[in-house]
Amino acid sequence: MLIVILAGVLLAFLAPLLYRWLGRYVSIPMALYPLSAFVFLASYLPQVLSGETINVVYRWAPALNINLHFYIDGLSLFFALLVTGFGTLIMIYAGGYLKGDPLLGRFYLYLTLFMVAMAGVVLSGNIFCLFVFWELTSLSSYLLIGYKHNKQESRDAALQALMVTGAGGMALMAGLLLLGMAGETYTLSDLLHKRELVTSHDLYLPLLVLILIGAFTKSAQFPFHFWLPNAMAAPTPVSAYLHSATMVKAGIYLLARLTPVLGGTEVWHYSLMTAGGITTLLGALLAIQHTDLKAILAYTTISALGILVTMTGIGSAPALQAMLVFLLAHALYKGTLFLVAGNVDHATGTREIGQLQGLGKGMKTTAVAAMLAAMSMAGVLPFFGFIGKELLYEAALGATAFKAVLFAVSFFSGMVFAAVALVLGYQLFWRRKARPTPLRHSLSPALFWPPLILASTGLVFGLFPAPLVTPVLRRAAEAMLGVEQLFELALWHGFTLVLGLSLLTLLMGYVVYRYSKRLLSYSSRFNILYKLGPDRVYGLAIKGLLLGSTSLTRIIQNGYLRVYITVMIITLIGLLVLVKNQSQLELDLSQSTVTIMDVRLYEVVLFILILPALLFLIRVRSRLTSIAILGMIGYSGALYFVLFGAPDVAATQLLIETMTVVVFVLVLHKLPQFRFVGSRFQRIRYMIVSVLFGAMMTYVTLLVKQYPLVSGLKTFYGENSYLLGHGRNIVNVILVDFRALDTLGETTVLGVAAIGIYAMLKLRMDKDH
Amino acid sequence: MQHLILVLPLLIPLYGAILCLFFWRKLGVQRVIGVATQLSLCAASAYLLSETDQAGILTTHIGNWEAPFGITLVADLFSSLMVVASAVVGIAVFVFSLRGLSNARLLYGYYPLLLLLQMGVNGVCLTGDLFNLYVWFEVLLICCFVLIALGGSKPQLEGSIKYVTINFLASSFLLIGIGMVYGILGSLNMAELAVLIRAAEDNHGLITLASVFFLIGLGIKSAIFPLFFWLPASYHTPPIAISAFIAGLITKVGLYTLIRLFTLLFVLNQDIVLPLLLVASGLTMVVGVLGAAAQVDFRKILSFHIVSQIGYMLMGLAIFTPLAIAGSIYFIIHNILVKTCLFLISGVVYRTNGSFTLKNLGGVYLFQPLLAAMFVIAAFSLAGIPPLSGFWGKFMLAKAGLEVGQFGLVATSLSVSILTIFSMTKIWNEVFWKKRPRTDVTADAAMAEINVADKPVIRLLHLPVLFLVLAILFIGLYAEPLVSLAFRASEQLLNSEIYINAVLLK
Amino acid sequence: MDILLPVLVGFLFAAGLYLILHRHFFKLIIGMMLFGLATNMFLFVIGRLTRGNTAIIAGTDQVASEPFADPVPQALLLTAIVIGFGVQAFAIVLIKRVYQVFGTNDLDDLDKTDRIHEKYPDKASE
Amino acid sequence: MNLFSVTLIIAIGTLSICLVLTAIRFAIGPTLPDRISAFDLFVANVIGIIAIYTELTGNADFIDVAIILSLFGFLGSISFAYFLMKRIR
Amino acid sequence: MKTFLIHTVISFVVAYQFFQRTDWLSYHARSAGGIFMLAFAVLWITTLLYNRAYFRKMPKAIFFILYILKEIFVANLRIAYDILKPRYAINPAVLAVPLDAKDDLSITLLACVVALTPGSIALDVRQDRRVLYVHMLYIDDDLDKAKHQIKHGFERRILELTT
Amino acid sequence: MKTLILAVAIRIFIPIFVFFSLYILIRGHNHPGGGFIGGLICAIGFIFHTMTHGPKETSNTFFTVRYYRLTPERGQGFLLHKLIILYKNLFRKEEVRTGSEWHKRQFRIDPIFIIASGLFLATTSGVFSLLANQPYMTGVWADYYLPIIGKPGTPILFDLGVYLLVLGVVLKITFIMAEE
Amino acid sequence: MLNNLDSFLLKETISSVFILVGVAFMLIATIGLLRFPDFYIRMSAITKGSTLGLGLILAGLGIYFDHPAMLLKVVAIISFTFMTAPVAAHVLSRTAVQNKIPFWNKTNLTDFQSYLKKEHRSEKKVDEERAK
Ligand code: NA
Ligand code: NA
Repeated sequence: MLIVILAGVLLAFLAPLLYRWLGRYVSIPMALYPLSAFVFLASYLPQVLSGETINVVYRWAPALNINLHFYIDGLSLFFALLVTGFGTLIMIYAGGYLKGDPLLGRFYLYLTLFMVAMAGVVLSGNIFCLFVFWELTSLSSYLLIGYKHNKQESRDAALQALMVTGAGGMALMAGLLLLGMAGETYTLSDLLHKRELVTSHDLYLPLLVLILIGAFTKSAQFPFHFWLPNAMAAPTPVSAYLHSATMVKAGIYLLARLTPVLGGTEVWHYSLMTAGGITTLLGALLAIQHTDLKAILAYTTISALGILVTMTGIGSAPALQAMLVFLLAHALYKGTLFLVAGNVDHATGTREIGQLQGLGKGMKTTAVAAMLAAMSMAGVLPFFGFIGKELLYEAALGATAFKAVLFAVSFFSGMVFAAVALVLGYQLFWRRKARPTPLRHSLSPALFWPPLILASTGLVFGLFPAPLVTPVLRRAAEAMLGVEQLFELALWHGFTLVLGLSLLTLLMGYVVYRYSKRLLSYSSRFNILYKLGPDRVYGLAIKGLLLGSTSLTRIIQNGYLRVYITVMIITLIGLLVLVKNQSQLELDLSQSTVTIMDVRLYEVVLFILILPALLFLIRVRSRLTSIAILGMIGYSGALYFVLFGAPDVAATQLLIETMTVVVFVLVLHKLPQFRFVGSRFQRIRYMIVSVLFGAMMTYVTLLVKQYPLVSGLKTFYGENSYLLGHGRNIVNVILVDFRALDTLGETTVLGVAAIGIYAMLKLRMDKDH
Repeated sequence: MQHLILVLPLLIPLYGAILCLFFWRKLGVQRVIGVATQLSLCAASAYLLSETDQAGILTTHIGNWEAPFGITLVADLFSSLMVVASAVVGIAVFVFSLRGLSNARLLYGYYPLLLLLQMGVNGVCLTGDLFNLYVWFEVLLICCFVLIALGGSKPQLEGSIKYVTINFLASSFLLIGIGMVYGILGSLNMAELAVLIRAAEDNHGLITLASVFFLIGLGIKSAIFPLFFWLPASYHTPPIAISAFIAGLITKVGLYTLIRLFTLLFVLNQDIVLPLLLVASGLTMVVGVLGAAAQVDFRKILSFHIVSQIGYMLMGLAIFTPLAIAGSIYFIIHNILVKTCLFLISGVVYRTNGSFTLKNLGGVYLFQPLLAAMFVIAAFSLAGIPPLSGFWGKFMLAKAGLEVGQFGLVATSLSVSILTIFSMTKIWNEVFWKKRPRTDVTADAAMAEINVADKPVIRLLHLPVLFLVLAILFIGLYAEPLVSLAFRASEQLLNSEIYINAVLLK
Repeated sequence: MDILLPVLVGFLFAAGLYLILHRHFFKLIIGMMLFGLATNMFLFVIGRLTRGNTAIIAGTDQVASEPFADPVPQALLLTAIVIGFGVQAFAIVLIKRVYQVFGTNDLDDLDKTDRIHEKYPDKASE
Repeated sequence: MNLFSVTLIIAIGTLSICLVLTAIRFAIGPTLPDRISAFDLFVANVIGIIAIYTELTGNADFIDVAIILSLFGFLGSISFAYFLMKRIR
Repeated sequence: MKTFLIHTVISFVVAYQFFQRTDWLSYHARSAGGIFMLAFAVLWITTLLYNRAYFRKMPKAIFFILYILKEIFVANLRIAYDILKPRYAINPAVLAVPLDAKDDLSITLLACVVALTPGSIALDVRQDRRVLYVHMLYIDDDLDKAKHQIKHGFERRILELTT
Repeated sequence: MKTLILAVAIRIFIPIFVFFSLYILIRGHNHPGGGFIGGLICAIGFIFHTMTHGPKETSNTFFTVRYYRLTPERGQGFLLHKLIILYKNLFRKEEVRTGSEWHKRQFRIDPIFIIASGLFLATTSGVFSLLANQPYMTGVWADYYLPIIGKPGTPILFDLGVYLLVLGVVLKITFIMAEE
Repeated sequence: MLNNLDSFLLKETISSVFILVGVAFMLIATIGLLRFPDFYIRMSAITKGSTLGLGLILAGLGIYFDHPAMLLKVVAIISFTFMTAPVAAHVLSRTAVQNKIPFWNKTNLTDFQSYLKKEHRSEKKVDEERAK
């Protein structure tokens, strides 16, 4: 199993090279891969159909319980076959569609990567393995939508899709993490038995919400649906494959997959039914307002996805069966129709239905495929779509709650589908018009065979549902429901209420089609609604993000060093005060008043020498004077070092102070006199901060000195400096022996400083000054 | 043997630097020395890691002075990992700078500075002594100062003024903290301090007070909100090889130290410190990523992202569970590689397109497909798209956060990763996908330009990027080794007894 | 003395910080030096002080006899002083160069690298 | 505390007052050379203080600081002079 | 000069070795100084055999130093008196002292000595090295007399030493 | 700042400073002093010289090795050639100065080399113990005392390294800054 | 024993006398620094006072310790100060002259006029050359 996945990845990355070597024949190996994967997966059919599930586990990151776990049961196999089978056709089609495109190699790279990812999603037996592939589908979808990378709208659409599905992905990740915590495992097959544990867990609600967000974004459910129509900026094969047949159904798959774990609760039912219902209606409504072929298809896809979610939400056996059947039917006809749209676009250069007419003569095969698919879409006997629609209606009518609403929603969408089917299957190709739209070129077989095959599959499945589809679907439904399913699919159920309703749907669909122009003119009144729609919200959010982040950054990163430092110091002071208060550190001043008497005159004099010097240093304008004052302060400090028993330190301090003077004197002679910059207000502000900081430091020092210090180091060094270190000057022995590594570092610092000064003064890369 | 392997990560770069100084004016010789040094450093650090992995914590008492009295070098898994990361990044940057930097800069000590910087990093990671830590910090810092200013162009100078001033203050705070610790407990050896602190009865408060200075000092060095301002002001200013090395490695060293000290030493009063860290990590992520979203310069976006990513690493420390710390460790290693890689990519883009400004760039997707591929991998790895390396760190951190009920922080971190994707795709859009704005030069002509000018050079510049991308792919696609290493490292960190015993009972 | 030097340290810190916050280059560097001095004094004071006793083993003794000054803060201080010198010397030169190149002495004029739309030409580095 | 150490303490006190006086000259200037000469005297005073302190504590090691200062004080004043000369050029 | 340095070093080594043999620390400075002087004196006498000039100059140098010390002390007292007086009675002037000394060392020595004695300071040497400008505090309107004092008091002795 | 008096004074001071710095260096182990202070003191003399005469002059006077080179003869071994040059330069300088086939050469000791040597010495002083499987920087001591210095050992060598490095650093800084 | 004690007392006494005298000189020099009217007068008067004062203090120190090492150090400091002080004073005053630090109005500058003029002229020349 892993080999299949890895081979796919490898082939994906080889695609650009293959394209360079093979030219237009690159589609052959690229199509062979999904085909062989399909065959490989199909070889599991007997086992799966006999009710087995297959677990293949490869250790990946066992430390995190994330493994490459492939789990094959009816549901996953159903989806996997869909993905690979459809993939084969798309690969062929893409070779024709993008013939001569210099980036075809990369296109295949992304598409194959996507296919592998998608197969991974549906085959994963570990929820994080699933998540990994899930995110990969988002990524490859991003690259595919932005395939026409020179166009602004392509890039924007790609980004939008990535943002929405990526955000959903993050939600999903959080949700899956919570699910893992609630169910105490990441392994799907284990989770499937932990429904009680999970649904009764405190985290159930948040995890459900998060997972639903993940699924809804991927499957373009309201209010996250807006990315999908925009994603039509991708080349048509992509739209057909990702955005109608497979990727958008990953969300549905996830919901279906987790139905046994999460489903069955009221929240589950209602949230899915609500979101699905709204999406269905919205998609249908929007579909009839558009005139772009792909837009129409996209919105009907959204509507269909809504139906699927609704059915999953109902959760009853018939509903889930209907969901599966409709999913397959939808994939078949919608994929075909997208390809047809692609062909039309390819041949005529436009996708506006207003400009397209009488194409049937020029592109007969395409027209046939379109007609077949449209009939399936409309739910005409004997197509597979018919079975799907019947089951949908049955499920809606069989629902325990909101029966009427559910049915109305399905009915409405069915009506719109029928109308759209009329447009696509009839209007474009066969409606007589004086001047058919001119074709720029004829289509290659790679372009018309795949839709034809797909569409005829819809017909074949409709005619023979029992042997071809039922066994797999049964197992798939079983995976969701947990009990063995024994339903049979049949084309003909007799004259039932549902059949009547189907016919009514067709009729109403025709009405809608007939008056579509008038409906379109009404629709402009709804334009105000779009301004409030999620697409608009997204746009505003991005704009707001940019604006907000820009102004925030301007405020925070304002370029003024003094502000930066002030913030840091205030943070420090704040933390110190916080810690002081929290841990009740109090300064015991009674001790200090005793020690205040223990001060020598010269120490005090030195002290009162430094204070005015500091003041003077702040006030003085001459540079040399400030250097000298600094020197004097430094010397006084050194004197303190002498007075408290540190001759080495004092000597070093004196030398360093003098060397600093030398450096100053050597370097700074060209600088100008300085003036006071900054307002009085600024200065007062900084003075307050500084004084606070100084006071804090004094306080801290006194606080520390309040406690006795027992230093083991002092004793050890005192005892061993001469005996082991062979030196009487303990400080020096520490420097060159006990802690020589410090000194090594210190000398390195000096050396680097010298190099730095050298480079600083000598090397001037800016030639403009 | 452990005496040798513990000092090798310090001595190899030091000797390399000394030799380079002896051949001050001979670039060719310096290059040879540099390559030899980098290779042997790689080997030595890899050996160190494997030894630490097998034999547990290694120690050597420099000067043969028993543990609390001299300076002890200690290598546990975390520090060895850091050393390895620094060596890997070092070799990549080194190869890049063979041709990615003008000779003028190379002639003014670039190679020795780079080596000494590595030595400083290794010193910080390996030392078991608080003051010695400060010294190594200063070594690496002064190298950074010089490297950032090397060349003295206007932006460099402006950046370094801020960098130098603020980091000087940070070092001072660090030093103050160290002084306080000595003033309270009378020792500098970290293991002994750990013992003393755990035994301290009456001055918990004081030690926490001291830890505030460490928090601020190291917080500045690792660019935590609200102490990060120096980073976006300076990191993008030097030549890209330098940016890449510093940006990739140095802030993480600050974070390494933060993690080390706050797991080993300042474990008291965590009810005060950890909430602070939590808030800081969240804000760091958000502010950093928003800053990145606002930028219009390749390098500046990357610079702000450093800040944002620091938030993630801090998050692990703030959550303070084994998983969280392991997540931080993994994240640190991942980020070192990815960040360096991205900076180097920006360098290659600059080299071939002559700009860092997004507005002026475009079309790289068409004529540098390999670079584009490498960027996608690195960028989405940064954004944490699975199965690339960033995901694992994010996953561990998010999981750890959820386990302790830090839902807000996890939500923040996940939202931030969306924004990370946003700004990474911004680069991708503008630099790679968008049409080249200079309409007078077509992509082909640009390619031709490159071909004539310096194709081998460009190839050489691709090499380190490719190397890093492979490393990123390795730790992403085959995450188990690093993840389990991170786990073991975090166990070592959280069970301080192991460390203490390794140092004191020898 | 237990109160005198801590107060002095506080004053040094305050003055150093104030000068650093001042916008003038020269004040900045002076401030950094004062701040460094303050840090060093802090380090010195925080180890306990003894009057008149060095950390040198006197005469013919083999071991140091109490009272002797704690050598550890002294050794640390020495290292810190030298390191500080290295850093500060570099900072001085840096500031000189900045002045030469920019022709200003107001730090507020150096706010360009932080800007989103930086004013510097895009070609200054490689 | 015998008479001798009292004498020394008086001496050291006097010298520290001298420090303050030189600092006053330093503050009033008025010219830079004035300040430098004050600095010079300041250094001499510091050396004196160290010398007397050495005697006061009886610890000979302190005098080394004075030796070093006597060398470096010179460097200080020469540097200032160097600065002034550079300035007029 | 060379000889002097060599002798100093030798004497130092002798003194050092002497105390190294016994115990360097328990002896008084007087004895150390004594040994040093003794060694120096012995060496000085031996120069009679090979370097008469040195032999001759040595006492002069010592007297010169003593002379300077005396001058310094006396002048210091005078200035001290002046400083403590409520109104100081100084009458400063800048002298251009013509130089007989030609070589750098002599001029430097002269300038230093002038500077060492309170109340006077050497401001500069003219470019042609013929004139030393000296600032003096106590001049009684007669510049030449002061110049003569310098020339006779210091310059003569220095020239005796250096030539 | 070229004044006659200062120039002469400095000529006298430089050897004093150098000797004094060595004194400070070697007694540093037992008394205040040591490599760092010693190195700085050694450097002051040269700083003065630089201030009065300029860095070029200082470098020429104190940090330039002048030697004579001989064009190699055919068939002469490399090593032999170098040895001859070394020998003649060390012991037969007069002979060389008059010889026509000898060319005057000079080699400037860049302070960077002093820095590098200092760093090298300091680093290497600790390596010996490493070879004996002891920790880095373990002191290796002789078992006799030398006058003034005391017991010689590798830490003293370390201090010498520090001394050289500090000297080099200060010289480098001073030279460059004074050139400005 | 008694002899020993005596010599100790003697040393202390001599030493303190030296030191007091030295300190007195220093104090006077400092007062002079504050009182005297111009830079050159202060320079002429003061630097030396401090040198002598310092010398005396150090001599007192040497006597008190009465130890060869200390003697060496004291001699070293005294010779350093006596060598460096005049040089420093000279350099400083020369700099002051060249920086046109004014003389006290009562100073007799007849001998110095030519020098000052020359300095002035040479500077003017330099300025002119620069202007060209
Ligand atoms: Na610093
Ligand atoms: Na510092």
